[in-house]
Amino acid sequence: MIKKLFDWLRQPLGLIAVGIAFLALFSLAAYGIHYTQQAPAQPVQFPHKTHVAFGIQCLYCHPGAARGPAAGIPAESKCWGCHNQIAKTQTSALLAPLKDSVLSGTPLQWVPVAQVPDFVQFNHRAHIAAGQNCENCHGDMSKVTVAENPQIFNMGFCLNCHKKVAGDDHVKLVKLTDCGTCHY
Amino acid sequence: MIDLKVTEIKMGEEHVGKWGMVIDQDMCTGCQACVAACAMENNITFVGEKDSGYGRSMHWIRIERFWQGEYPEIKMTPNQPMMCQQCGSATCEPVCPAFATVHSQAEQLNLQVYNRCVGTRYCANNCPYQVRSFNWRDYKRPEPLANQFNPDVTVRRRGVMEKCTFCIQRIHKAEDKAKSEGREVVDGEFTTACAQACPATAITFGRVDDPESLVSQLARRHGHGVKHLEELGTLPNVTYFKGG
Amino acid sequence: MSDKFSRRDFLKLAGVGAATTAVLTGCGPASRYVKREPYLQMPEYNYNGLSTFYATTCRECAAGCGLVVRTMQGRALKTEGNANNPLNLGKTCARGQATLHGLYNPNRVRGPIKHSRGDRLYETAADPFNDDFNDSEANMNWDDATQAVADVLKKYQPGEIAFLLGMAPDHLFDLVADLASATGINAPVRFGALSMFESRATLSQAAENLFGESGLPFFDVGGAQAVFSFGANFLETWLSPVSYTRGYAGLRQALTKMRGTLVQFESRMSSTAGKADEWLPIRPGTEAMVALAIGRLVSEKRGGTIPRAFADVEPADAAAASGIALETLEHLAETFASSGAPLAIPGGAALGQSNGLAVAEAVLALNALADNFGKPGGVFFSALAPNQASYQRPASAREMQEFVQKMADGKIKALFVHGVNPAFELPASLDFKNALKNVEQVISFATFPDETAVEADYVFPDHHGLESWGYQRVTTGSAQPVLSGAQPVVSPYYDTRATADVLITAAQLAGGNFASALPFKDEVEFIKSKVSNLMGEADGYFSAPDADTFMAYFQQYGGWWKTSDGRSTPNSAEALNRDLSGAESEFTGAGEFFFIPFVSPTLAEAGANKPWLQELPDPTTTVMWNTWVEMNPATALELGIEDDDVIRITSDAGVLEAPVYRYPAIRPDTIAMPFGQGHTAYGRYAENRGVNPVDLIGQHFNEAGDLAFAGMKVKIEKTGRKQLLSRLESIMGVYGVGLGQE
Amino acid sequence: MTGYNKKEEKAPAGVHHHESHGEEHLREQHLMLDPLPRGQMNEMVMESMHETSWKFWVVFAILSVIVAYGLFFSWGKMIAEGLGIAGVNRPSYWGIFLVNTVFWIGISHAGTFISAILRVFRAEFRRPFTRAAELMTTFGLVQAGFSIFMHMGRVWLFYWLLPYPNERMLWPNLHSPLSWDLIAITTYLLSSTMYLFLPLIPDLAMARDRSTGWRKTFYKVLALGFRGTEGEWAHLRNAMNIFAWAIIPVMFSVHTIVSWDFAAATRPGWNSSIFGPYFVIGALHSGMGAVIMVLAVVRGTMKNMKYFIRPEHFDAIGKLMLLISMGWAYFFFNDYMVQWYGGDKWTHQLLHFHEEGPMGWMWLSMLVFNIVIPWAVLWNRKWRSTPWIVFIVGLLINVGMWFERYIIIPVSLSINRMPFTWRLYHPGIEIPLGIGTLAFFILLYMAASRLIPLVPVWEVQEGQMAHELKKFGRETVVSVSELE
Repeated sequence: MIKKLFDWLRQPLGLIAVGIAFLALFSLAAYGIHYTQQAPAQPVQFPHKTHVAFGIQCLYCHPGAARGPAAGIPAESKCWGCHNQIAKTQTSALLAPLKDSVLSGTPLQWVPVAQVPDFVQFNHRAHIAAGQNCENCHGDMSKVTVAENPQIFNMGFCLNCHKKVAGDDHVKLVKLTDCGTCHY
Repeated sequence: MIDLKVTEIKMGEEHVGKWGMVIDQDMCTGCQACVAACAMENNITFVGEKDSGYGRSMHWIRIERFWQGEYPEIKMTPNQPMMCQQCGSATCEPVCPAFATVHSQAEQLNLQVYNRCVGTRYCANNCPYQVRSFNWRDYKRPEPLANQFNPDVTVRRRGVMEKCTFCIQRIHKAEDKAKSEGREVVDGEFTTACAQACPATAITFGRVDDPESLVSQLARRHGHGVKHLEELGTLPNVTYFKGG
Repeated sequence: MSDKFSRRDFLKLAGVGAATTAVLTGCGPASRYVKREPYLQMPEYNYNGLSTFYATTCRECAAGCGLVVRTMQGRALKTEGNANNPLNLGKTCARGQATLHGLYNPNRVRGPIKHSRGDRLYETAADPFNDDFNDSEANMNWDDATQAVADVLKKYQPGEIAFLLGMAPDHLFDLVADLASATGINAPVRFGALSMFESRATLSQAAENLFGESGLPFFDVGGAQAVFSFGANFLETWLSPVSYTRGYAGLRQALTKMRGTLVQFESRMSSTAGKADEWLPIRPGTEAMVALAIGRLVSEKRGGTIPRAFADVEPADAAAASGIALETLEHLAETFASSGAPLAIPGGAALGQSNGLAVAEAVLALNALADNFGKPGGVFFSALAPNQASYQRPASAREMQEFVQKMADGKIKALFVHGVNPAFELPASLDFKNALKNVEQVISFATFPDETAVEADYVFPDHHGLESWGYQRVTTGSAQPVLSGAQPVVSPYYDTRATADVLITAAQLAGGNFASALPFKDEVEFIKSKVSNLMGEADGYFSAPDADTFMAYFQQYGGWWKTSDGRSTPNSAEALNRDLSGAESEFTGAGEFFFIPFVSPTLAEAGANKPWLQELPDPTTTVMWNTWVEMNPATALELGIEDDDVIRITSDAGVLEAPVYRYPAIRPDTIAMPFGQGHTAYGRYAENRGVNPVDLIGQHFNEAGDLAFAGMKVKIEKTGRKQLLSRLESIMGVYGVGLGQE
Repeated sequence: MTGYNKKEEKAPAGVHHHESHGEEHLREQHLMLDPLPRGQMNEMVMESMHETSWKFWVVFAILSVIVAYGLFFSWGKMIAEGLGIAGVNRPSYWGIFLVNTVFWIGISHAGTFISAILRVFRAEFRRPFTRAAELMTTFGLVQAGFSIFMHMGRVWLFYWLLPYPNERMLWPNLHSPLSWDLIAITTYLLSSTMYLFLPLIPDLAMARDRSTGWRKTFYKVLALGFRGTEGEWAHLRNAMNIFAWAIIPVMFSVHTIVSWDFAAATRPGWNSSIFGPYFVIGALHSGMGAVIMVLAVVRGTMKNMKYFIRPEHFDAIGKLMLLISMGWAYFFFNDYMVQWYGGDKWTHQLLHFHEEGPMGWMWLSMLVFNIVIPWAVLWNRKWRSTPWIVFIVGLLINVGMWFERYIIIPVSLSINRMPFTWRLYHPGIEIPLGIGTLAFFILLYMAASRLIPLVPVWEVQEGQMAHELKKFGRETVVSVSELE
């Protein structure tokens, strides 16, 4: 019985079947990896580049970055402050979710793009204070609509920069490469 | 380059830590406020009756008391809050194969890096103070209890060791605040959750390397403090006063 | 594609496959696919990622400690003491810390519910740790609920309506008291198990007998040099544990002054006795005699005439009766007499006996002898809170008995219960549950699904203390008059409503007297009306030009208090010129053991549903999650009882079974049991855990009407069962049990 | 078919029948002096692999079920739910997992000891059972690996213990005795597997030449084309010599390093400088016990094995066991004395706890099983030559040694410098897991016995070629010639 199966698999047709099965598995795995690297669907296709083009500073909408750990997503009252004066808001299909949300009082559900795992205690303020610009980590927002991560925020990314910034300053290097600086 | 001298042994009298604690056992009433405060601050899980009775409670701080003598001449020994002593030369550190428990050179604390821990539990065996707790299970915290979690502290899952951190999140917050205001952290500006709650002010926390800090002053004024199991060369940073 | 396997299915399948791969490769989408909601309108004092702190008042007990709660984006994260509040000066007890486990407790009453009496308020499950429970869903809306309250108010005669309130919050008590005085309904009755075990009525009665003035005495432990505590367990649960603990720290403060001495007379060693320099395991019932004997010995040492109060007592008799050697009494008298600032405190089980009033008088007389009234380290009358005219003590147990009797007789037709859980806290012998059956309408305002709420017709849940407005008068513990203010630190998690709001609205709906009694828009306006008169008072911690500003400060600082000492000095002129009785107390019951119930310092009357309070080890025994019986090891040996053996305790009022903890610091003729467990409802962490010692307490009172909870003798017998107690301590390391060295 | 089950059939026809009774006796006793034709012997070995009774399969099936439940299902459950379902607690953070790890590493010592040390010292009695012992090394190490991985709280991250370059600049901590363990055990596993494989090659070649079907393919692959030329033999001998010498220090170091897990810790009862040799001798003690058990079972259950494994072998191993037991007793006493004499109060407390605490019965049985019984039984040549007696002794020694590890790990962990935390350890899911490793060990062994010649035929034949009986006058003398 099993022998028959093996014999069948040895035929050209069987080999093709094996090949297809293998390819299917491989592509599923490849798709899986691809899938996790995709920016998830956002409620609004927020065009960062348009806003940046208007000259709006990052910190205008994400003021938390200068003050504390989280940059934050702006309250919708902030969006609405400008948008309710823009005629297009009333008509544009792309802006409909914003309009509906504000008028119905149900918050939009954004999907955070730039995230670190929960065992990392990241503080925006210290990075801004150290003279880092937003785009050093988040990429050039004048080129994207929905925010995308230019890189994965993993420990190597953090450490590379920390080491570079510390340079020859030993005290600084100790502080910036201390496990307890980010993990507690 | 690999620096293997991470757990360099620093013996001798010249050792001064950075953060330290002074605990006045004469004042401690054993009221458990520190234990509760610690649990609330650090997202410590409760384990239920069965596990807690089997030595699996997750308390980062426990209050020990023993008995002296026989009834009616019996006395309760001074309550002794035990938490991680943040040793200068900790025995837990060299034995971790993954560097999950390491010495923070920056803060002079014993760190437990949860996300690096693989759960060999060697550190806990080797801790002479027995102050490490292991996450034996994923203990259930039904909704909405999780709303109370402190976002500054990682929520630990099963298979990970944990222990008192001297509220390192508060240290960082205070340092961050001081830095943003262009100054040094002031003594007494912040304190650990246990010290903050303690109604008897039995716990004092601060910089031991600053002779003017309250902890240093207390240590000097009492003059007869005890560091537990100092003879092992662990260089603990918590000083106890038996008082009385 | 066939019909059976649509494209959507395929994508699902692919998604599952991809997700699996992703999890396996370690970059699981689970953490990436979080949703975040921004504020629609961010509160102006909020910042993303930064905490906001609110001052409020702790509601875990009635002491009124100020809290500062750390919140972030609408969640309460941590409670700390309010450093400005003179009562607790930034400190909290364990219960205050765990109040968040009440706020976010998995078993709360989620909205207004009408149900038949006895129906559970949440599902039950075999394993409280792993099975899912669900709270009962609200089956009314608040409009109907308010209408129901209004209907009850209208339907019955004012005299048939009664309010039973807890010790906190005070603003609701004031509101109901105003309502009562304006409409003729029964004045609200306040009760709490803590006050029952504190014997507050006895304290104030003794003060009235000795000083001619009723009030709650204030004992300045921190300023004293020698503290003689007769049963007062002030470090654990007595009156205001946080401030008394601070006092204790002051007593022990060896840096600035001489280290004070603490002597504790108590038949079982509490934390306070454990911290004492001398613990005297006194025979229950002889406290008055011992206090008088010490008084006599002190006056003999001083020479001169012996005051009338101490004239009748014979120290040798006292020594014989109490089991304290005469030499010890003499040496104690020496300590007391030679101390610069001696202080004697009556409290706890010493007052909960048939002669409790005599004990309180005798101990206060000791203070009169020491002449420490109104002096640092002495006795004062507690400062009255800012908007308080006179000391209002809670109902004594006898008054509660009368109240329950009225219920049983059908004189009360509608009962409103708030902030107290009489079905659990009152001794079973009072038979509150049966009396409740004769009440036509019972409305509970319980936040949690407690035993009383289960027995009610309606449950109209109040907010949790951290979601509430209010104020609390600090009755004792602070030299300054303090009114602790409460404000919501988070918006209500469930569909609950402030009871004050419900009553105000219902009163409007009921119309007539009711409407005019509460002419307020809402609770906040009521509170404003009550506190804004403090705006212009002298010595205020802050003052304000107008009521709105004052209210803003009131919230910001967490209350209002004076900067001056508000305590008064009792008139002790005649205190020693009375005959004081040193007679031993009488014990009821036929058993051979004295039975001492005491309040668990971590759980108390309402902590059992907070899992972290359950997991806190008891300060003296380190037991967690259960009830134990303390028994002297010698007695246990004699009876052949070992640790964790379940024994049956029989009193003249009831029977209980609980496991034994061999406690080395208790009299051999005494057993003790903590109060706090034994719930039959109250959420998954409390239910069916341990037993409730009040089930053993009969209807016996002292002269002041307080419950003689420690005036019992009980029988014990072995059941042959074992129940392992969870202890933090090692039975091997601490007691040497099982080490093989015995 | 040449069965070898009865004495009468033992001697092939026409050989040595006329010789004296003394000579006959010697032949009967010593395998080396009792040669059979090579073809016949090879057939005997092949037969022992092929002839499988239904009982074998019944046992095999039962063990498979035990392994599936005890090892894999229970472990999966533990991974999913956490170590809470095991019995470990504070302060006994290490429990039976580590006991089993040390136990299995101990068992694995026997193989190398017998095969390498005895080979190096040219102990001729080793020849028929070196393979059986080496298999124990490899399979024992597999169980040790299982046990130590089970013990980890987050076993899925085990690779963090390996030194691999990463952008996080994270390396394993080479200060940690556990890292040393990892290196030592891996080295030992690799080298012992190599060392098992090298002497197997000629036998595999032999089996290849006598098999058909898939077995032929199997052996063909494994035999690496060995044909038995002079050059091949020379290389093989060289390699085996090198390995035999090289693996001896590895073997000693492994258990010494395992002992440092304990000796390097700051715990009363653990940080003892004598732990290294004490552990090594303990390992040999349990290992020899295990070897003798395996030989007794193999001899009793497998076909033709009574020819290869004779009472002389039990006698020889028995002597060794007696010697090792004495050595163990010395080190035990030494360790005890030093700790007792050291005067540390916590150590005193611990020693007291060992003896009179709730696990005192275990401490006492350890001494009885490890010292009293071997000494009482093994001094007698007749007893130690009787397979079932030495089987029981071996079993008791293994129980005793397991007890010893249990006392060193969870029992000693119960006592520390913080009396407030002392607590006893009660095993939970460790028990099915431990039984699972035992079953897996037996299962692997059974499977191997069907696939691999358990007797190194060529070694036996080589020995037999070297041995001769010579007569000097009336005396019959055994002479051994140098082959290499």
